[in-house]
Amino acid sequence: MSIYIDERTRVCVQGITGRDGSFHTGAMIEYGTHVVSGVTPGKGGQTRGGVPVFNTVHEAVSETGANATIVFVPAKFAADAAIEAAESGVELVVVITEGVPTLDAMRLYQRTKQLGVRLLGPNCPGLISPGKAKLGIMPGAIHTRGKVGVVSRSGTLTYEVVDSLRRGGIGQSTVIGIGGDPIIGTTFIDTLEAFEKDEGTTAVVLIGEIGGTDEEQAAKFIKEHMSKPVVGFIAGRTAPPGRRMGHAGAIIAGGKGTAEDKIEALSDAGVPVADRPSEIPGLLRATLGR
Amino acid sequence: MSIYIDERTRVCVQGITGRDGSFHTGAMIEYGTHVVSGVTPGKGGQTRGGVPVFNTVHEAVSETGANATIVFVPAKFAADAAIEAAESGVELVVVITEGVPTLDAMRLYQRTKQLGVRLLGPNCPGLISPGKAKLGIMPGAIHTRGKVGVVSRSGTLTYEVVDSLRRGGIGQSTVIGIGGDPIIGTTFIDTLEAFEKDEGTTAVVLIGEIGGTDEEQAAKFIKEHMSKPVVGFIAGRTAPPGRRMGHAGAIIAGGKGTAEDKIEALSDAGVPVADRPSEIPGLLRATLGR
Amino acid sequence: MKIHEYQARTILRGRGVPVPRFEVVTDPAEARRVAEEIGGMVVVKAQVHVGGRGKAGGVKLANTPEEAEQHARNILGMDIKGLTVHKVMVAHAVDIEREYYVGIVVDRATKGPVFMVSSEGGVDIESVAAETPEKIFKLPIDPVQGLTVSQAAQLAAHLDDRVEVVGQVAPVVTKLYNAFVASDASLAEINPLVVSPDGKVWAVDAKMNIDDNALFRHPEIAAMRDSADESDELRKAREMGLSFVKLDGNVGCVVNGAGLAMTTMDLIKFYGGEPANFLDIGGSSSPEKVMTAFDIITSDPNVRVILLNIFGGITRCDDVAEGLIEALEARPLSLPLVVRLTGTNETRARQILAEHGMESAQTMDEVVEKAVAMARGQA
Amino acid sequence: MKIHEYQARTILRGRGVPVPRFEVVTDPAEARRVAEEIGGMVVVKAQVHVGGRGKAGGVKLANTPEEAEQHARNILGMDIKGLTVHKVMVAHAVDIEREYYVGIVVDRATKGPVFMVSSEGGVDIESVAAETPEKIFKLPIDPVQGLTVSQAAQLAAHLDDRVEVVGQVAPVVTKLYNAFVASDASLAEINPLVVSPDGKVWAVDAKMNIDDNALFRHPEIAAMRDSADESDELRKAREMGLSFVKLDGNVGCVVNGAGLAMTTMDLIKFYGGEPANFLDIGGSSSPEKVMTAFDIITSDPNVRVILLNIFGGITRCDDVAEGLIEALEARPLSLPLVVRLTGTNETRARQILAEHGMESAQTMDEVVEKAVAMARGQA
Repeated sequence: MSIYIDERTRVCVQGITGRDGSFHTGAMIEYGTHVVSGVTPGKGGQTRGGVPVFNTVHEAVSETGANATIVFVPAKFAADAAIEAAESGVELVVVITEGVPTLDAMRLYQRTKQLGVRLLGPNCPGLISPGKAKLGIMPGAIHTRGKVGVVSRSGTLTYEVVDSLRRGGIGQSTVIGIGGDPIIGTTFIDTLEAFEKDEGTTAVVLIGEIGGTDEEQAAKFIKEHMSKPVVGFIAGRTAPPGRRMGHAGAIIAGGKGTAEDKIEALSDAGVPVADRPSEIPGLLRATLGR
Repeated sequence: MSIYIDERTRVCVQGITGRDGSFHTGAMIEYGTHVVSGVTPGKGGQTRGGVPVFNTVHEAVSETGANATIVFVPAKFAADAAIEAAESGVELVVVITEGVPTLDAMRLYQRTKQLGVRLLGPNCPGLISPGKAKLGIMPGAIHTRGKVGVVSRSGTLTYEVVDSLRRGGIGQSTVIGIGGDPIIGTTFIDTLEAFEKDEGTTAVVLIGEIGGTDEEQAAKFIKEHMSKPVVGFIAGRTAPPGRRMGHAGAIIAGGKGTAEDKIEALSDAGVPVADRPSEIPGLLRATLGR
Repeated sequence: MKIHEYQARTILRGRGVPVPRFEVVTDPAEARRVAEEIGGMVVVKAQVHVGGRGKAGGVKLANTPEEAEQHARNILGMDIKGLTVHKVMVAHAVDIEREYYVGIVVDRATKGPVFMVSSEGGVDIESVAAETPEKIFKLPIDPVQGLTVSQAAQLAAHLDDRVEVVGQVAPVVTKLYNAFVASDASLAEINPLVVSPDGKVWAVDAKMNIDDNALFRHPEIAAMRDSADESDELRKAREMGLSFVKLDGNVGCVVNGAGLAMTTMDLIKFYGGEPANFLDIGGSSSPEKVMTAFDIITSDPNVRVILLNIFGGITRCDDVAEGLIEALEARPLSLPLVVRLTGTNETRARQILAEHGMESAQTMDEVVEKAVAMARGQA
Repeated sequence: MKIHEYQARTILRGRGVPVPRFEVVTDPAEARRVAEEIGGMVVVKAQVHVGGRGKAGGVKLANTPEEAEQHARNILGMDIKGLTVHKVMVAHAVDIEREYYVGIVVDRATKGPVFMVSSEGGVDIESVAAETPEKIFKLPIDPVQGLTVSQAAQLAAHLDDRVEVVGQVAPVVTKLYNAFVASDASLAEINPLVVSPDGKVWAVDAKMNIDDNALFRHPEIAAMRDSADESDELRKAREMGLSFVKLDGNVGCVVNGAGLAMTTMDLIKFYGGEPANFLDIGGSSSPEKVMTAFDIITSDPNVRVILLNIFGGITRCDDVAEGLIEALEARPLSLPLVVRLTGTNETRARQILAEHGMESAQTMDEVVEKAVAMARGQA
């Protein structure tokens, strides 16, 4: 089992004819993902690796029964493309595109919320249910099928943790990168709720970073609603206030969003927080051994 | 072990920014292939999924140490692109492009022969050493690591045979599609010779079809030089003379190239020829059981 | 692509090969006018893309312009092996002393062009090759270097021992080679190359096939395509990118990939049936291609069942199944259909088909047996 | 992107917000001319992208044009927190009766803009938020609907209870919101919003940060970038697409990915060292980016060792290793380097490094411990 995506997910790739879209379509299909269609306005009727391309998401959905889209459309048009997808009847919209203007992201978020469509991102690496489907840009080969859910605001840091889980013999149910922008669709709480309900997940790794209060809210949710063990990690303990650490969202502003606050909140919620990524597999084993 | 390509093969993708090039670069990388560079004249300095793009193969080879290229360049320019590759110092040039003019293919063949560079194709599905590298367009997932070499003039027929081998628990060392054009670089004899020498290959499946006398020559080679068992299959027993069966090379012309001739030649060489693809795993087991 | 005799003649004449005077006409009165202009004996030849025109009555000698007109009237509109004659060529009929064969083909073994010459010209060269192969002299040409002067002389000397004839034939083979290369031909032949009693050399019949893959650089040749000589089915198939060959059986087949398509035909025969066609929809498989393939096959009144055999590689079987069901719901088939989808996601594909009252066989053997039985009316 | 106070004032004035008269000048004589034109008391303010200008002596009141010239002379060329002052703003100094704070920021929790107003204006709003949060009134705005008339009235009424003042403040907050949206700002604030003794409302100081991702649709704002306020290192980093933050330690680090880069810094601290910087070269890793990163780091005299930590995902470790070796051979480093490559093909990467006398640590812990020891001079 897994959350949000599995072997039944039917994927439409928006921006399939672009440089990233085409490349990652190839990689997703090779991984075994069910890519049924693509969209690039003006290029309808073409194919990419046997995948039919349509001019609109509506066509792609009605012709190929796609129930999820992944958006590689350039930042200028990404939010409109994702809104088009949300309005076409898909259940999940994953926006990989980096650099989406914040006001666009707000509009996009409000629209998906109104329609009850799950939005992941923007500016995220996507998600993977190992052995089933990959809607993202992560290297598939480091992932292994298993029962630990991973949710993260980061990209390569997640790969590092997943890689160390693999070496430690711990497989994953779903690994999900929620993205590093200030306005994102799916949050820690959403995924924790889904992992809690998922029969195929027995424990969760939560990888947070400085900025915002998402981890604090996650801690509250864990305390109140979660029965499954969660292990945490927070990046940015040494980050100075007021300086943006790469991600637009990774900034300690107004005295809020420090690593200390987050670690304290998680510890209060009974979540052991690793000091270093290398401690995560051990903490997980200890937690699962309870 | 395997022939021609393995985990040390460093691949340059020619035409990496095109529709097929970009897509299959993604798929090859996801499969685990070592794609180190790409070439599209005029697009040097860009990247595709982290792969640096160069204007010339010479640059790609000297900057990234590529020792093999795979060509997705459109038919009009494919032969010149492949000749450029052969002159740049790579050891293997795989031409996927379909529809290369015959006179161009002749020029290309002569040049690679002169330079001692291995040419596969044109108009071929490429080759795969399961679990190591894929330089081609075949679906990686149907292949499994093992000790049977497969060489074929066909595409989907090869997938079908490979799929049935997998179901029968027979893995492959290397699966190679030599292509269906009249003028091709690597022939049955070349691959048989390589499989004979390869320590990781214990038996070979040869999938031929009507047209030409390559299978007859292969039979002669097997009779004289091969110690490893070979199992054959010939498509086109019912093809009428003088009509081209899809592939430009699949035509019985001047009373030559019939399936009967080929089957007889192979049988004479001690190669059991399956009447149907479904018999191949069984014949292979019987042969390996000797 | 095949081109007509008169088109091949035009190409060779343009390169300086001595070709007897000719014109192509589409009505009998024109044939008379041309015969008058040429003067003397003429030959009237049907221009259709098919062999055996002579036996079918499509080639006639005429002593007078009136006779030429009469022959043209008979030949125009004639049906030769299913093709209607729309054009005839009227050409000066050269007196024949000797007939030779000179031709060039692409040779797979030497991976270059190979010249073939024979002093047994004017007859079917394939029969000569089969019965008296020693009468054909073959000379492989290095495609990079091209035909050398001494090779041209060697070929000419092989045909005739008279210095003045060799002196005429050598330039002809050189020009033929140049035309072969310059036109991206896959075959170029003059049969017969005639020596007339006055010792002159003439290219009396010419044939050229052009490499389809190279037509992009020969728009003037591409424009020679005679769509009147292409059946509706072939045109439809070509336009959709399908590879189609009509056969005489009653089991229609639609397959992705040429090798798998031939294998499917072979299995039909293996199980006692007869394939109605070869049809390759290409490596991937779109519903449009499948539907066009069905259209082509159902237009053949012999067909009693259609067999769809698809290996899902990059394109997944379940997607093919869904496309198929949608297409069939939009446009139901007039013939029974048996399906076999194998490869990526075939289990799910079978499930989808089952939900719509269809089934997919597990193996190729199974589906072919079934199709053959249905064609016989046993299923 | 940060813009200067005078630029934010220009944007707000353009939208009809009452802004005291001002001009920006680059030499003292100009400052005097502007002060004469404005008349009365003026304020001379350094225009640099840094907080705490007042404390640093960069903001001065002038009673006369001569005084304004003198202040401008002192302030121009002044160094404030490492930045040289190249421009000063000369503005009419409004008499102050009350000072309010009004601002809009992007709120992650409500995923929309949130208005913040406080009657404690003119001071650092973050201190107010930390010490007396109850003095800040927050109002989330629906980004689709926008700010409503009643919300504007509610915000204004929160600040002042005088009808005539509320009647002036409500349009100001509306115009501020419109400017926020129309400029794709991530922050827009007026601090203080002043009520003068005659009951008039003035935006005395203004600050706007613009969403970098939206600059493409605001070329007029993009043109406001003041490259004089950007250090060489930051410019280099920005141009190469690197994300760089200078810190005070001595262990330089080059990492791919922001989260992994922060984690690397954290580990340096964990092992008793001090990171010299945050530096993210992006998800993939080209040799050019790595070399530019090395250049930036080696220009910091505090740095004693460079730590390279790369996770090879789609980009393979062995390729990174080779690119690194080639780059280092072309341009050797002046500082010791410790490397850790992990992920796809790391074994081969270690082998390649070993062949060139380099090594890659197995784990992040190992490489960080080593770097910290080297920075301390113990290795």
